[in-house]
Amino acid sequence: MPVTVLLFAGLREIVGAGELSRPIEAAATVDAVWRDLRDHWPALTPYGPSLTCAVNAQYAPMSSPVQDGDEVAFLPPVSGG
Amino acid sequence: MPVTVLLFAGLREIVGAGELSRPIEAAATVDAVWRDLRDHWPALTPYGPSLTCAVNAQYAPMSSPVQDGDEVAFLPPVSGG
Amino acid sequence: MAPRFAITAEPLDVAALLATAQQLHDLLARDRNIEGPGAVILFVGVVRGRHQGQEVRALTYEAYTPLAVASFERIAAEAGVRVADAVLCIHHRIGTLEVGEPSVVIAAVAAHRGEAYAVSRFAIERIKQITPVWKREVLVDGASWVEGATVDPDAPEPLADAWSRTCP
Amino acid sequence: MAPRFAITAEPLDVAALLATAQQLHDLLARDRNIEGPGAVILFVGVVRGRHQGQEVRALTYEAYTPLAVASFERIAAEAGVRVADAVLCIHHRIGTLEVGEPSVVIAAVAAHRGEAYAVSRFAIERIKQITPVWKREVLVDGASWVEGATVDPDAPEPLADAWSRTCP
Repeated sequence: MPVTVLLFAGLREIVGAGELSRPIEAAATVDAVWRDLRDHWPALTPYGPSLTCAVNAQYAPMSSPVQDGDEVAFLPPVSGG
Repeated sequence: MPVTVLLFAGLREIVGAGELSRPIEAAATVDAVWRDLRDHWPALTPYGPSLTCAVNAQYAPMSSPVQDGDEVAFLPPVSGG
Repeated sequence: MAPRFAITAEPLDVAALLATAQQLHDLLARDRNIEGPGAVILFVGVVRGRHQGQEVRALTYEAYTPLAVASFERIAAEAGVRVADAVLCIHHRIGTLEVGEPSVVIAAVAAHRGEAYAVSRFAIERIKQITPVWKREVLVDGASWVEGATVDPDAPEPLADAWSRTCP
Repeated sequence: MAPRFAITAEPLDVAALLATAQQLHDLLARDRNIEGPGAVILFVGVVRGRHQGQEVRALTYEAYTPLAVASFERIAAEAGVRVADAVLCIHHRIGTLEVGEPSVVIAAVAAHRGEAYAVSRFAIERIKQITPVWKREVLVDGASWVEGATVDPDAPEPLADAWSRTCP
């Protein structure tokens, strides 16, 4: 049951990829996807408190459920303009 | 001892000219020039309280002295922008 | 490079004024050894097709050109008293304009947006108070001069009022 | 006509966005039988040559494009809650930009200037809070991602803060 994970800016550079497929368990949440990533790339850990996220290109809280095939994006602090 | 009088917008239309030469007396003021105009074109009278003026393309109070050859401009309420 | 301040019968060129204002701020920043242009606010006043319920066909603008240009210089100096390192450019058009055409373009440039917004808003408020430009509305059933403001340029209250409308 | 909201790798065209925004407000005004466009505020963010004392050589922008465009739509809807009859267009550039190039252009159009200034300022404040765009500064001695804001788009306080910066 994979989800597509999108990573940007500093997160992308730590992982070395902007898009990756990760398996999830049944009844997973965005937060579970994040914890899985963090376990594989501990350098992501400092970003935890300053993350926002999106599911299928919509803003979503970390507690949101994720399903098979969802696109889960992790967004470090934004700096547009 | 003439001065050049400049008139704009509604004032210009009342007098029928945007520029005219008017004689002045020694030790005249902008206000005296205005009174002379108003005596010749009484339809100017209602503009008196809402006028601003300029002497030689600089803002000036009605009490400013005018001299031979000065350019005296009478400005109705402005509406630029 | 376009002139900083102008009264012109030609159509206004927003992109050219933007480029000029940026260049001027860049020169200022080098000269003063400060941060260069980061934010530009362009105010574009356009002829509205309706005013107070009446259909407007066109507007005719008239100016006392030398004093109008001097008023722009004065407004820039006034702005500089409160916002030190901004650049202000103002072009106002005269003649007959169709609905939708720009009548005035103001470019305010600063390192940061707060200053640029403040200078921009201050400038348009002050232009409407003191710049000797007059507009004549051509409506369906006749034409008339719009009579706006009578403000002593040296009076402190209108100056304070113009600042009061700027962004915090 | 340019799209209302865009993330693009092409250079931004300020004049085209102005024209689009004016046309959209004109259509809105006809549809709602209200006054048409009278004031346009263009906010142009440009790459500054210096940031916090360090010389900037270039900036690279990256976006999560579909969510960034959705954020612009959201910001326009939020603006509409307080200012009913304005039009907002936003284009943000991505890729590598040189000093002086526009990174973002916002066109806010309304019948009257107060509303246009308010919508413009609200939009840039909100973009800086919630739009998923990131900038990487290339300095003389290295490059780093600029980490700006972390804001829950649904939280009321940042929304109120963005409005608090608009002009009265």
